[in-house]
Amino acid sequence: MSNAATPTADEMVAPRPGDPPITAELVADHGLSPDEYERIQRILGRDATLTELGIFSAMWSEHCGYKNSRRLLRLLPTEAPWVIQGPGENAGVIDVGDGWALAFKIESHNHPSAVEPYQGAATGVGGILRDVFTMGARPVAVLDSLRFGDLDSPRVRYLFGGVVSGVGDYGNCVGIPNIGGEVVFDRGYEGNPIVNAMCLGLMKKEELITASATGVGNPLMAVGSRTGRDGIHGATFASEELSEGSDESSRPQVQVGDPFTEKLLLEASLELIASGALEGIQDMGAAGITSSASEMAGRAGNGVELEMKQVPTRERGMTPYEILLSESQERMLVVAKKGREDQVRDILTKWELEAAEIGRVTDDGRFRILEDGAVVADIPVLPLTQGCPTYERDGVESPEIQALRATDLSEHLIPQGDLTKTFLLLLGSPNVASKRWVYGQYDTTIRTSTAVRPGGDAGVIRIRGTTRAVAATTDCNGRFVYLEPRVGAMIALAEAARNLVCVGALPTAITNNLNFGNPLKPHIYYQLREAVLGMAAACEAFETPVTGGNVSLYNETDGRAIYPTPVIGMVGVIEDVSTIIQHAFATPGDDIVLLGTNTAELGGSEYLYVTAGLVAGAPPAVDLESERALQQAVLAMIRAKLLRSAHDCSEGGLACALAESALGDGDAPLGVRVQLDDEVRPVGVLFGEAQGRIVVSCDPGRTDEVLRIATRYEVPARNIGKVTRGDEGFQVTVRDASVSASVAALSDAYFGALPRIMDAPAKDD
Amino acid sequence: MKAAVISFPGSNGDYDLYKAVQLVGGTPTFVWHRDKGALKAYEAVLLPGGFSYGDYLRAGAIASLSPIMEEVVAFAKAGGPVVGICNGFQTLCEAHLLPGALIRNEALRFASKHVRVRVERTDTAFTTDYAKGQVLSIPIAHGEGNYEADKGTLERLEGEGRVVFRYVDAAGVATDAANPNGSWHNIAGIVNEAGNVIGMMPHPERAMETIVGSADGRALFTSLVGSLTSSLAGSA
Amino acid sequence: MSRYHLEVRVKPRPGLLDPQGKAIHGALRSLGWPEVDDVRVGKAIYLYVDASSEKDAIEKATAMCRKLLANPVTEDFEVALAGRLQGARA
Amino acid sequence: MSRYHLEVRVKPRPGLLDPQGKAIHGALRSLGWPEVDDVRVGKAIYLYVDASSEKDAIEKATAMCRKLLANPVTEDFEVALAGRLQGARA
Ligand SMILES: Nc1ncnc2c1ncn2[C@@H]1O[C@H](COP(=O)(O)OP(=O)(O)O)[C@@H](O)[C@H]1O
Ligand SMILES: [Mg+2]
Repeated sequence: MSNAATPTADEMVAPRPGDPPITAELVADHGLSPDEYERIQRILGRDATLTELGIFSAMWSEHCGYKNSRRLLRLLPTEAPWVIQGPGENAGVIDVGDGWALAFKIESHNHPSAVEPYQGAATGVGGILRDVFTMGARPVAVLDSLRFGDLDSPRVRYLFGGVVSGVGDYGNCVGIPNIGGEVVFDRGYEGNPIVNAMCLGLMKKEELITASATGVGNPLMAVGSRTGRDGIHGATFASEELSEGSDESSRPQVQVGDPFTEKLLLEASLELIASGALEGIQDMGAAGITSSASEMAGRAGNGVELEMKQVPTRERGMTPYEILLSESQERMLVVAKKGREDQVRDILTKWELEAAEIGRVTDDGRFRILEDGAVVADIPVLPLTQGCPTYERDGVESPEIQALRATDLSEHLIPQGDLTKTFLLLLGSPNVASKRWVYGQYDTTIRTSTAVRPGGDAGVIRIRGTTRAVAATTDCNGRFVYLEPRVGAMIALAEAARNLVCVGALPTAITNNLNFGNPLKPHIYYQLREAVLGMAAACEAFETPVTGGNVSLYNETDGRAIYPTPVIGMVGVIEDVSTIIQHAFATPGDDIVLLGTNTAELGGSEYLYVTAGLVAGAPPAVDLESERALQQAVLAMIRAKLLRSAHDCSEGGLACALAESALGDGDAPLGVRVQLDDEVRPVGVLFGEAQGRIVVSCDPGRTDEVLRIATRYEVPARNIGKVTRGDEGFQVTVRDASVSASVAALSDAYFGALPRIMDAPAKDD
Repeated sequence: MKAAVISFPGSNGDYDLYKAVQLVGGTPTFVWHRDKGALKAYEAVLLPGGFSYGDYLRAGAIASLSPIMEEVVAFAKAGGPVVGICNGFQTLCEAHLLPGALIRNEALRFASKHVRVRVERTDTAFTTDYAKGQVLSIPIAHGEGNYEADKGTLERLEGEGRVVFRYVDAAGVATDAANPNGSWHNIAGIVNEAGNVIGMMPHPERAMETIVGSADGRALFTSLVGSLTSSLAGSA
Repeated sequence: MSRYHLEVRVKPRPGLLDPQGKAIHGALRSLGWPEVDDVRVGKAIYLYVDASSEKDAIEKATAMCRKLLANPVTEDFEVALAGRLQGARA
Repeated sequence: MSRYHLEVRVKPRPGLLDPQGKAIHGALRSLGWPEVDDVRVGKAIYLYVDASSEKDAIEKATAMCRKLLANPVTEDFEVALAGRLQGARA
């Protein structure tokens, strides 16, 4: 390169024969700016070789290096007495009591899923499972948070169907129950689906192990599948915008998942960790051997030396560049204790897996790569793993979105035609309708610990041998975040927390996945910063620190970004499993109590999208303090065993929440008779998405006590009606307006919607 | 009851089966598929659900050729009780201990939910603690549970009353709508001619406690314990 | 010994339900190919085997089919040396 | 119009992992066939199509592959008139 700093003579590292010269184009192709390359030259004191350029480009990609997000992420609260492991490891870990710890993390596979939905989603699940079991925890549950365009496009149906079977087949085969997630359809995700997978793992506190390469001289072993040419440059690829034709050029980047090998790796890893023969273990995820080896060295303050010829490959003639950057799935890097290599090998052999010694821990703090003894890369570890330049950019809100937020929606409060028809339309809209078509493809009962299966507010896994359980949910309404990022992010947390308290869990901590567009654009950077600020404020208010997460930027097609979507994965703790309740009404004759206040807010609502095709207005107001009070009130009621059901109001508003509680899992639906006298337009009461509302039901003899607890926490509460028998129908009246339908009609709208769309014979429309 | 729970690479229901045996007071032991001479010490052999060898090629096919299966066959031939659940059922069919085959679900999708099954017989070692015609709620979780066999085999199975469990609706009727996978005659579980080998797709081991949604599977395990005790008493 | 490239085809037995074939058939018809009469879906398994002769290779593969690759209850099989098919390719 | 019997083979693209092939390979080796070098698994799809000529039939099947039968990201395909393979049969 012409502007190269004068290379200091370093005869040790020579370009491999056939390597292209490092040109400005090559540097740009690797996603590095000229400034960043100069920084690399300064670090090396010379020009990089191609191998080294590949290594830097992977480690300094957004995915590994968090260039554009690291400074913002520092704003998030990460500490609490119950946090055992905060951000920075493969997964966060919290104390859940009785000697148990919960490891959990969320991760995105958006770009791979856009190219090949089945494999993209499957390998996404595989990666997040490895992040959890490499902490020493046994994975006990998976959740999946998905976003697609509108289902009227055949391409979208193909992506949705493929992603769901990919998520299902992988988790089912490994044998981890799915306990929840979300699916959202909105034209804002056309072309850029979002596929985020979350995993929860349990361990005894003392079983925790971290990913660091300690103990100079200890051997590094590659374990599991062989390294192939698939997914090379996946890390950089995941950080670039998709453009027309990227279907073609990204073909070799597809990775195929092998859940069978994953299951063996899972068992072998837990056995290895328990054996005490390991110093550290890490998944070879994004940027493969490069990131796992250099990060483990970096955490320990050591160096590593790896011999490429020792790495088991699937194909002949792979170059160090290819081996180092391959993202072949189901591989792990372990640091064994010297002298205990045979024990490691025996365990792996029992599980019918391959292991190869590929290098060792050194004391010189360098990341050194050999090929047949010749040094092909030699880089100081810390600048590589921690020296990635980070940027703070100018964020400016887009004037269009400002205008959109200011839209006057009052005309939409006037009903368009028959209210009941509108209600059934809303209940059957893919965003509100039952996702049974999705989770019916997921094993939810394996491991016999699922106390609450998907379909309600949050999933619950009991902890055997204790009275405890952990609950989890994923939430984010991207429309709200789009319209006002800071408020939208706070709502995402508020909703997650409400979902947890509805099953009786105390919100404890979060992981998050920041799915955004191109941060180099000021209005996107604005969204990112605002969303992080909103998240930070809500985490503080709810005492739910962030223990980890994932950033997926550049989710754009032809310059159009997705809605900013900071998915919140929140976990909570239940101390006594006998207090768990669910969202379904239980007994005819029970009172229905509404906690919270109805408003006329329609901004960003599903009602607006379904009836007018609009995403506009201001998102509903959220008050963190009253949300917190609501959470505490509901938890107090549940712990006192006063409630028979609890369900929060989200997409589709109060009317849809009541219908969901009436229908339950569809097996024995009940009816509802509710009378409301709010001085708010009926459309707002029924379909508005005001925050801070939960619908509970209880034995009429307990209603006073329920209302008293609400008063104690200063939560507005009132008895709004009764649960009835199924054959008495569903009727909700707001002053003189009402929706009323048979339970069969409700059930058909709610459960029939997705099957009607997805099981219809393929049509070429 | 000393029960061997066989683990193949890729089994994932072995743990649940182990816990189920413990819950009814039995003594389970995991037996790895490569262990030799391992089954002599046991009174019952249980083949778990899961994806042995990833279910690559055909569900249960590679597992049916594992070293342990010769011993399972011998154990069954000698009259010992053998239970195959889900992948275990598929493996027993591949090993020809049970007739027929389990092919792709008719809808081509993995099916996970609680289904209802009717108990057709209570005179097997696995069903004495049920009532005839009793309708159970038990989870299924499989992609290949569609029971198929040639016409002659199917007629024989029905003729000899070897269908033990059948998918039914809430009223106990075997309707098409209640059939989750397209199985012939809504078959959910069958026994061999001698009555000592049972295969079933639903998971009784996942229906042992109400906290996980149902305890209707328990009686299958108590039946087995009971019949082993009485046969021991009989031979004493 | 030479290396032979063999091809095994495993096909659902006639008369047996083939849910995948049925679904593909339905999909093809609704995508605008009513002229498709029937569809059956089987497996194509490619084996690379060291053997002393073509005959030896085919005999070995046949034994593998009997033992593992095909299920006689539901499937028929054929074994052959792999060759490029006549016709169009991707 | 005549009825043509076509055969489509869909095979994982070279370089991609084929977990099925890998597992079957392992099984065959441990069943006593160490001479098996590699195994790849694809699909064999049999189509019965009304068409005006052989060429027409093959063109139609090729279009079906592009549209539905093969996934271009992960699979290659071949189309041909179905013929009995040379070699052994079940
Ligand atoms: N992708 C998915 N995977 C698993 N379960 C899902 C998925 N999508 C939705 N569900 C289930 O359906 C329930 C209802 O979904 P949603 O309407 O998003 O709930 P909420 O509004 O309470 O967050 C979820 O709580 C979850 O249990
Ligand atoms: Mg909810």
